[in-house]
Amino acid sequence: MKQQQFTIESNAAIAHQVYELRLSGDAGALATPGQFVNVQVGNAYLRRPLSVAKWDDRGMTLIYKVVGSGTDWLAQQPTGARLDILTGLGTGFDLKKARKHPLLVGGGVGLPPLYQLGIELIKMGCQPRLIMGFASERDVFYQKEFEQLMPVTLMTQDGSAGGKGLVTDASLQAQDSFLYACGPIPMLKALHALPLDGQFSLEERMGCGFGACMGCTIQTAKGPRRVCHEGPVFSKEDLLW
Amino acid sequence: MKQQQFTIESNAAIAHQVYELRLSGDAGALATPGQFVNVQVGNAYLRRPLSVAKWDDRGMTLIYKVVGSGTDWLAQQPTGARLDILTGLGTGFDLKKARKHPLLVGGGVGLPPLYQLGIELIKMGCQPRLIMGFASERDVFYQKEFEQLMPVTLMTQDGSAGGKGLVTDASLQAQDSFLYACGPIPMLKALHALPLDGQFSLEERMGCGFGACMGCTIQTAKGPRRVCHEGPVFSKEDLLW
Amino acid sequence: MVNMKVNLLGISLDNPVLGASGCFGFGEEMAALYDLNLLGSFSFKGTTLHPRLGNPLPRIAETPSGMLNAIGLQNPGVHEVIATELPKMKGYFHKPVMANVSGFSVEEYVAVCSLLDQQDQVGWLEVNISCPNVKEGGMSFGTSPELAARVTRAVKAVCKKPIIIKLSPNVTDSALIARACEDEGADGFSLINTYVGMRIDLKTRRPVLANRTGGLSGPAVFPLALHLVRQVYKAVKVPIVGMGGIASAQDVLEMMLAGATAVQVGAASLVNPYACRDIIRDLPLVMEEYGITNISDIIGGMKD
Amino acid sequence: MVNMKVNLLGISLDNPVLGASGCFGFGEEMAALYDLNLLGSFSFKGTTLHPRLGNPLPRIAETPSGMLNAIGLQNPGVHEVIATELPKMKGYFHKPVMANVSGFSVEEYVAVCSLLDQQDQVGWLEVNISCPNVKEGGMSFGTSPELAARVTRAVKAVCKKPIIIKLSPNVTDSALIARACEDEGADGFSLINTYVGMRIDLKTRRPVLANRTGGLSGPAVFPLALHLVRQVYKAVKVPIVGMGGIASAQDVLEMMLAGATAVQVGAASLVNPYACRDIIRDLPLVMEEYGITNISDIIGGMKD
Ligand SMILES: Cc1cc2nc3c(=O)[nH]c(=O)nc-3n(C[C@H](O)[C@H](O)[C@H](O)COP(=O)(O)OP(=O)(O)OC[C@H]3O[C@@H](n4cnc5c(N)ncnc54)[C@H](O)[C@@H]3O)c2cc1C
Ligand SMILES: Cc1cc2nc3c(=O)[nH]c(=O)nc-3n(C[C@H](O)[C@H](O)[C@H](O)COP(=O)(O)OP(=O)(O)OC[C@H]3O[C@@H](n4cnc5c(N)ncnc54)[C@H](O)[C@@H]3O)c2cc1C
Ligand SMILES: Cc1cc2nc3c(=O)[nH]c(=O)nc-3n(C[C@H](O)[C@H](O)[C@H](O)COP(=O)(O)O)c2cc1C
Ligand SMILES: Cc1cc2nc3c(=O)[nH]c(=O)nc-3n(C[C@H](O)[C@H](O)[C@H](O)COP(=O)(O)O)c2cc1C
Ligand code: FES
Ligand code: FES
Repeated sequence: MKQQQFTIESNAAIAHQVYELRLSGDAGALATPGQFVNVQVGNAYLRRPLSVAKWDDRGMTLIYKVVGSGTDWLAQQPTGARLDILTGLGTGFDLKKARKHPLLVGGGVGLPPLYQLGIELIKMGCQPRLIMGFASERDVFYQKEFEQLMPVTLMTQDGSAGGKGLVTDASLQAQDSFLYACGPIPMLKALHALPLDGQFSLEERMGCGFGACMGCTIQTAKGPRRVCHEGPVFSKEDLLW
Repeated sequence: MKQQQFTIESNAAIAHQVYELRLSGDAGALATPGQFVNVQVGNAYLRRPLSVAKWDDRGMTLIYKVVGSGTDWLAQQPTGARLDILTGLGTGFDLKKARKHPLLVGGGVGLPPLYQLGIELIKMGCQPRLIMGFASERDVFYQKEFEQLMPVTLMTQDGSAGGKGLVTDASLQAQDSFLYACGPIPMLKALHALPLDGQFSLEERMGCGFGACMGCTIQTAKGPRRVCHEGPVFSKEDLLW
Repeated sequence: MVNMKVNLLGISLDNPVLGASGCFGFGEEMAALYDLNLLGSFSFKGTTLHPRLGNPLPRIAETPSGMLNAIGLQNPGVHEVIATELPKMKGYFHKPVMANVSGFSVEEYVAVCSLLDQQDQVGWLEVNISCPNVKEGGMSFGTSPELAARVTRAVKAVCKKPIIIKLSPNVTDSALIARACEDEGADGFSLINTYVGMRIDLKTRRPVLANRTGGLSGPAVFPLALHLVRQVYKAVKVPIVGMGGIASAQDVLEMMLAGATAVQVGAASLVNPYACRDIIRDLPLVMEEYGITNISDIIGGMKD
Repeated sequence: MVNMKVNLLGISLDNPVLGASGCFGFGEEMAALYDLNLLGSFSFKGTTLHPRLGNPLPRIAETPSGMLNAIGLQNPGVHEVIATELPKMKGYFHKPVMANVSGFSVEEYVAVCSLLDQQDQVGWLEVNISCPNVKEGGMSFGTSPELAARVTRAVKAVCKKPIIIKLSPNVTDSALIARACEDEGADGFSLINTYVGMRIDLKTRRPVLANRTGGLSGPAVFPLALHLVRQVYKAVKVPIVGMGGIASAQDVLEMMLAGATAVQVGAASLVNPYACRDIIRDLPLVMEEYGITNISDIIGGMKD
């Protein structure tokens, strides 16, 4: 974990109320996909936790949806503005668990952490594929970006783009895959019920985001665990769902 | 009184910790010199009251000293930034009281309202003169600007510029003048003790700045009066000093 | 179209937004800015039997997301209010106004209330037993169930108009005090008044306020006000006027869900004189966003 | 050169800045960021006799200039703290630590305190009688002078180390409760714990917190904390650890002028994990700015 200043390179809408935020600065505190950062927003007391979609030597990319005052403020920040960010938070996906054909499933703004995950899995020689789910066509983002990495199945609830239905309505054909999932809780619970081993990335309201306040503790099979520190990624067998 | 957005045209240091802030926007709510505005600063709850040094059809000029967090924030605002300002506040100087040779006395950041006052007095055909007092040379501002309007006597407490001493140490030669004064309370009280009729502009901590909260009420010869509404300018005979 | 009307103790309000006492004077300054008849109503400056100059200056200090005030009940006295302020008010405000009353003895509360009770323009009497900024009286009435009950009983005995008791947050159990007043016939409650607080000037090492302490209000106290309104809502049957840090239409809805029938807006009106107007303008939109057709439907409607 | 040393109940602190209980865990996460031995000390997470998972989620809500927490005293229990956390702490913290103790009965306070009293690493016992986030026990001990006195007496009877009673701000008169505890031998006081508050989610019409209410802390409460520290300072003779919204070196000085011998920094450390380090770095400069050579000279030094 590190506190770091980042500079906004671009901050543009890529879907309805969804923004891609490219930041330059030292992302060196990030180690595994699925980790997150905690961003100071100008008009609020607490930081805002956001997953990292991508990082490299020059900076990182976040993707966020405007849902309240903090993300609204973020969407108004111009290129060149500086952000105070706690980076390198949490425990990401366990890449060693991936088999040859890992299955990535992401819903809405749960997708971002799967992007860097895909990059890393491919580097390791895996052949991942992705099911991405959205409410409607206007919400879809990063379809092309993901397609450049791996086969993508797109689902929308209203059928306005890709297949109609939930991600679980897509044909999974994945009995021997390892699942990596991130998205809304009902989606994760539905995936958890499938006969498929996997890891799940959770969201919770956070005080600190680095393990000091016990604001985000859930009960797991291994005992109390902090979503911000031992999580946000948890293994199937640990989740008491 | 009006709530108005102004755009920063320039915001530059003109003396030690003192900034001139030129704003473009509708200053039409201002009627008499000595009135003030109340400026929303980004990092604080209450607005900051500042006298208006100058206004015209295109905007207005404020001059402020950085003394705390609000003025510090103000000093960091770039050209082009917009400020939310309540303008046209308070009751300014009574120009009708001016005789042929009004005497203006200003100390430090008490000087700004005397600038527009000088302009108006000259328009009326008066021949004002000014005594301006500062702690030291580095604090001096607007000497040239005032000199272009009227004769100026400069005093500094340490003698590093102009005469050495307080404004009251300058030879006043002004028995038949009407006095307009703005500056620190000890200066105002010393001037109040002189055998000279005049008006005095006060400062007080304010809640609202437009007469609603009774945060700034002083006792006067006429009864309780709000510095923000019946003031900030008070006549000699009203002040119970 | 949404419906913003609420009924506060027999009087229908066009909307639930009132200016808070002490932040609207007697309305004159605000009326110079916009038509005050847009408001549900407002509560005028706390009025005592005799004129009061209030506390020495400074009376205002700033705090994170809030402010301290130590006005000390500056007001022209009830006789002057009746002789001058109320007649003037007729020129710019045509709805029932809320009369905010303070006192330093039970007798004073009785005297002021019975005079204001006879004024046609007054819709409700808001009896402030919670002013933290005056040495004797004021808040001490609001921190003891017995004293609070005694003021209520005495005032109820002489008044016909609805009596709204304004409660102090500076107590261990607001519900206890509210119940004591309800037992004596209080028709409603308003809360919260301000929390006692202090700031120190590091240069002088003195309190910023000449009165040493002042009352905290503004957004900082909003979560505390919300909790106390809920507590009192669950403890009594009479309506509540909720306040404390309200600054947006969203805040109004939160406060009403907690239990308020109407709300007052104080500090926000000092920072933005148009705060009430803006909130009333925004309310219909925000109601639609959250699927609220009649605002009165949500009073106390928080699911717990 | 300025001198930041203060003496807290017989133990010399390099500086008066402590991490607040519940915002530093047992120090491990912070120690990964910077050398914790920079601190005066810190107070570890509120410890009970048995392990506690705490309250359901969400446990955190945001407020203007502050936050609500309803952790509900999640902790591994005193036996695990002694068996695991304290030995681990030896690796990264070499000063006396403050042990924060909670309980649901007088017996539990006694049991936990007497166990922690025997630990060499523990410098002081901070007895939390003011947690607003647990149903039974907790805060109720801190809102009654009798119960507060009873806990103090019982704990004093079994402990050798200094007992610091942590007071609740959710009361009518903090000084009254402090005096009751002082009479039973309390060696010092710490205050404030959090104020009970609430937020409502307009979409679900439920409280944001699963526990419904939570404790408010952060800059929003700073002026209230300052006032209460002053009140208690004037009421008792023993030292005070001041807290509530401290976020800067200036805030530390204000709090010490009000009466605090040392301070704790809570919420600020959650938003900026380096808050304590930054404050300690800034203190000498700010002391110089205000002409303070020995920080201990200003304790309680506000002129009133
Ligand atoms: C580990 C983690 C990773 C996340 N990654 C992403 C991401 O990549 N893209 C994205 O769009 N969103 C992500 N979120 C959700 C994001 O944090 C919230 O949408 C955001 O905090 C909302 O802030 P706001 O001020 O706009 O909303 P408000 O509702 O105004 O916020 C009020 C408070 O609630 C908190 N809050 C509200 N919603 C959430 C939520 N879903 N999760 C946690 N806290 C919340 C806020 O942080 C704030 O403290 C992530 C959350 C977590 C915990
Ligand atoms: C009618 C009027 C006209 C003024 N005109 C000028 C001017 O032209 N140029 C100028 O430099 N200053 C002027 N001042 C003073 C100016 O308002 C303060 O310097 C400023 O508010 C300080 O804000 P801060 O956040 O930097 O200081 P902080 O000390 O951080 O402010 C804390 C609080 O105290 C208030 N405060 C602090 N000092 C003063 C003060 N002297 N008067 C009133 N409130 C104060 C602030 O407004 C704020 O609410 C004027 C004040 C008044 C009342
Ligand atoms: C400057 C000021 C003056 C006040 N005067 C009074 C008063 O005279 N009578 C009263 O009952 N409350 C008074 N109050 C309290 C407010 O009516 C209100 O209860 C409190 O400020 C909380 O609301 P807010 O956070 O919206 O300001 C005053 C508040 C302020 C800020
Ligand atoms: C997340 C969180 C957890 C807390 N847990 C405890 C605790 O276990 N024991 C305790 O005595 N106080 C606890 N507190 C209260 C703090 O120690 C402190 O009294 C309070 O937060 C005020 O200080 P602050 O405004 O600097 O946060 C907790 C506070 C927070 C924010
Ligand atoms: S958010 Fe503080 S421990 Fe997880
Ligand atoms: S500052 Fe509010 S009346 Fe003057």
